[in-house]
Amino acid sequence: MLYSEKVMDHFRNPRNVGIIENADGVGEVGNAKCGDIMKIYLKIEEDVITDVKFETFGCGSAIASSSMATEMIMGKPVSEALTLSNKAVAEALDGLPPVKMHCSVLAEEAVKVAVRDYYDKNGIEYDASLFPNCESCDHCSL
Amino acid sequence: MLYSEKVMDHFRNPRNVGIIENADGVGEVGNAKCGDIMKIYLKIEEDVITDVKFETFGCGSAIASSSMATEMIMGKPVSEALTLSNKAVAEALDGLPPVKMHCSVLAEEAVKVAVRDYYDKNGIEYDASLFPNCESCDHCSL
Amino acid sequence: MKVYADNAATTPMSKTAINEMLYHVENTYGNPSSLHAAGQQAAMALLKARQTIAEYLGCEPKEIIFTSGGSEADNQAIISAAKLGERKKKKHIISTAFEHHAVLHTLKRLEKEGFEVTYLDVHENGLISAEQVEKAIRPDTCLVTIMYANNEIGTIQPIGEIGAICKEKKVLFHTDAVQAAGHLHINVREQNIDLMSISAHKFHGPKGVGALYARKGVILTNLIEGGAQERGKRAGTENIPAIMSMAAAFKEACDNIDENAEKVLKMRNRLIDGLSEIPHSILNGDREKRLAGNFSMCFEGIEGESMLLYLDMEGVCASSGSACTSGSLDPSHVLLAIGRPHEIAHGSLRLSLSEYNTDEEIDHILKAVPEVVNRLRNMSPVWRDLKEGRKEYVIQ
Amino acid sequence: MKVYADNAATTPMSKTAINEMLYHVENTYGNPSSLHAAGQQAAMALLKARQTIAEYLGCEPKEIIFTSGGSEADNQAIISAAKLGERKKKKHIISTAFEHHAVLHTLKRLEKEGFEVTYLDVHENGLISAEQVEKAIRPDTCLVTIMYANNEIGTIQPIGEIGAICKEKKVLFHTDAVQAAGHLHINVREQNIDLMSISAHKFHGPKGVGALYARKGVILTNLIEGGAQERGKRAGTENIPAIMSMAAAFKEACDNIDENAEKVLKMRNRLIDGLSEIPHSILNGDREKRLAGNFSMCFEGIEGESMLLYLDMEGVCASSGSACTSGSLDPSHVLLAIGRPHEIAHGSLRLSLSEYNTDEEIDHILKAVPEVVNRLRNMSPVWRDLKEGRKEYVIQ
Ligand SMILES: Cc1ncc(COP(=O)(O)O)c(C=O)c1O
Ligand SMILES: Cc1ncc(COP(=O)(O)O)c(C=O)c1O
Repeated sequence: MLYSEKVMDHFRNPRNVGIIENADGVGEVGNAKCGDIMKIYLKIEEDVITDVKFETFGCGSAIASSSMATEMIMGKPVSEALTLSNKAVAEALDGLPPVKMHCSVLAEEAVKVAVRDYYDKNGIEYDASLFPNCESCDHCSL
Repeated sequence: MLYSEKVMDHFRNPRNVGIIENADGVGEVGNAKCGDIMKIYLKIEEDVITDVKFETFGCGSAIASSSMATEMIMGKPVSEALTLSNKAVAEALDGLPPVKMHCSVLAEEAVKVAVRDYYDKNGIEYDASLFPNCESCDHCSL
Repeated sequence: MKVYADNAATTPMSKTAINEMLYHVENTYGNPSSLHAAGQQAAMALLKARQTIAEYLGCEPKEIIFTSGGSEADNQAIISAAKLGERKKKKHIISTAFEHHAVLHTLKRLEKEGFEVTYLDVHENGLISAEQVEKAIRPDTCLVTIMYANNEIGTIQPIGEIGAICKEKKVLFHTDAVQAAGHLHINVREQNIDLMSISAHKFHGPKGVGALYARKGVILTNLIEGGAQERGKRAGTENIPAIMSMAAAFKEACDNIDENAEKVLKMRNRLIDGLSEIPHSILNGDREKRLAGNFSMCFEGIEGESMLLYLDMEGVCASSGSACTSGSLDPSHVLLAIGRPHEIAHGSLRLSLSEYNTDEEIDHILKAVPEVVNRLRNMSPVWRDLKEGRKEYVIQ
Repeated sequence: MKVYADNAATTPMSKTAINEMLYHVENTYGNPSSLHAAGQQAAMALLKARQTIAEYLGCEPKEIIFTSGGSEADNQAIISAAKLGERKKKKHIISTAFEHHAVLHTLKRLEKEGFEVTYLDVHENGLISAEQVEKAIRPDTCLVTIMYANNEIGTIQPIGEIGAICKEKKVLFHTDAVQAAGHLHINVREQNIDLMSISAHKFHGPKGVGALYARKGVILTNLIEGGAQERGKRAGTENIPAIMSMAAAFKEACDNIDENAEKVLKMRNRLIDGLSEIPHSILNGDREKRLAGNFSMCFEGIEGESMLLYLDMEGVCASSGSACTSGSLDPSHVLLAIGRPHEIAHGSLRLSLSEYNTDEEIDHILKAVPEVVNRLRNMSPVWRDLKEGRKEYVIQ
């Protein structure tokens, strides 16, 4: 099979699909031209992620990666969510095919951008170098 | 099939195999390096071929061509035997594969060389240009 | 319910083809180059297969070379024509942007070797015209290679008209007929085709076998050197069981072209009509000038691979335009060639039917696809933006 | 009685191989590039086949590329090594004069492109030595290609020794193992083989499928461009039923190498001993260093093709060294390479057995061959000259 059972499980039954109205942080990465867009919505209370939802336009592994990422940060302090790496997402999914690894990168970045949005909205200072820079994105061959 | 039924018949049951002791004319053409040697023995009485035998070292179509050629000249005047063409032999065999056409040429030549031998032995004059010239033989790629 | 609707990728073998293969596996195992009975039996079988294929293509048996499939035939046809051209210092080739990769990648290689290739623009309806070809022909053009029917969107090119022009202009004409053979009436003489590739597994024959038709006088360059098989133009012990099976499948397919097309067309039209009701969807390529069994649509706001995987969960085997597993993340070059923007090209679905499909299966697809499209749109941020007016629909 | 003794030309498929093929024809018809269940099932099968072949060759699965047979694998291996050499300005290749035409004709083509090829002399016993290879290696040598076992006379070359030398000298080593695979224990790592060709129909597998082993790091050049199959190195929809069948046949053959060899060897030895009693006959190639099933003899004073045809009438399917039907009238290049004079080389007979042969069949051959030899000698003018002392025997 192209995908692990774990990937297929998260693809078939994605966790936390949807949106959060008036989210405390929202992050959207990727672009439709590349075939992948991920959007993460965070509800944050006292620096803890109390709810998270996602929307994804993308392939099976993009959906599974978003789903897995939301599970991994749910209930976690924001600072911990910031340490979520794409490798951790891919490992939690029992691996991704090499050409699909960028999906886990998108998931990591979507979480980070959502957290940055939360920081920005709340005037919290942060080290900008910790966050993805869209100009450095190389997911597309466009 | 590689060969026609006629070829296979003459190959399976070659006519006139053998030698004629004290033949009136003997012709041998080809060489073992090329993989084909034909030898024709003629018994000639009053310019008529009263008996003919052949020996052949060669492939299926070489054996069949010799066999057919002996049948075609048996009982014929020598002058008629001289008109035997390789095409006639091949046609009588219902055709030969293109790469095997040289076998019918050998049969024609063996008959001619045997007739020449008869002429030579009996001091009969003939037009040398009617007979094969071994130096012009191009059956071998040697 | 299981529905196989990916017949453009490959077809299951017909009973006739399986039986023929099995018969020859058990009875005709000799090597046709061998002189003994087992070998000559194989040689006779080979001859018969060649005659069958030739008869249904309208050519001479010796104009048929058996290959390992469509890709090999495409490669050999194009390389051969290029070598012939090179000798006359003609190094210009005409093709289209939406050929199969077996053609495109061979052309790319020739470009590296100094050939110049004109890729004709494909009209939005998935067609190119004979006039386009005519205009593009130059004094140094050695080959026109244009596919008979496109594998992704199913549109059929005006092969006869192109053939006539090539003949007039004395340019070799190759057509990749892998999707057309067994599905359309082909006559290489009447259509003035010089070189043509076909592949058995697209018409219920076995995989790993195909044929290259090369008009008498068109000297082929070997891709595979060795024994003197196939007039010395393609080495390798002949795969008699597969070749016989291909011939049987081809005969069966050609004998039933009209009947099969009628049946398949009805099903396909039901599908196109039904799925066109999904809002913001569009058919790719001309509605009429297409293979009976093959069509592709784009659905705005969703991505193809996830669509396929959800459809697979519903038992529907379909394909998208994109070569997801091939290591490329780019959308289908075919859909880009007919002018679909990237984001739309990503959301494509190809359904390709055969006469083995049933009306019940069509019902099932008609139920499954809208559900899957909805499900994906409901989790798509792109769709939300469209729906809530933050973005303009590309497909109206 | 019918006796098939031409297993070096091709073998009948084993029951295991037929069943495996049939199973996958019916059940695994998907295209491995397709994402749906039918495709992924095919992809998994492909992976399994690759693992099986790799396991029995002692390499990694990804070092195996499936091809359409031995000829294609030979061509691709040699072309690839040549292209790699060319980039480093190394354009010298070492081979032997008695390779299969798939190798020889590819080398001829490279010679036209400016490569220089040293054809090592083959000793009368049908062997070349590792020392010969070592001496021939030059600083600009890019490839040594030497067959594992010869197809006409069955002699086995010292592949491990040659591999060790090539490794030491850092020269790529390809071996055409088409006759060896499934019949001899091969371990590409231990034997330091960089490239190796195998073909399924020589070990009771199907025709039209083979494999090229290419050690990791040896970059292959495509013969067939197109889709991204086989790591992008060999385009064309994968022939899953044939590939699975090849893997099953290979496993079966390799699991039974010793047992089969023992059985076949006994029969072959009876044949060699029996036929050696025919006066003025000679075995071609070393008596010991040979494949269990394969041997060839020359009989003075007669020609091979007629021998085969008469044997065929007795129900014996055998072959000669010469490529009679290939359009060439020259005797076998292999027999010439081991020093047989032309007239002797014409009179060759190859008998190649498999474990399917029986003792009764051997009895039959032992009866038929002397009869046929006698019959032909009795109508041979050459034999008469020898017998009557007008010519000297070449074979004592
Ligand atoms: C030594 C050798 N190499 C290569 C080949 C070619 O294999 P294939 O016929 O599978 O292309 C053969 C047999 O035909 C062979 O015996
Ligand atoms: C249009 C077209 N050309 C060529 C090919 C290649 O054929 P094969 O897979 O038999 O090599 C295909 C299918 O894969 C095709 O659809």
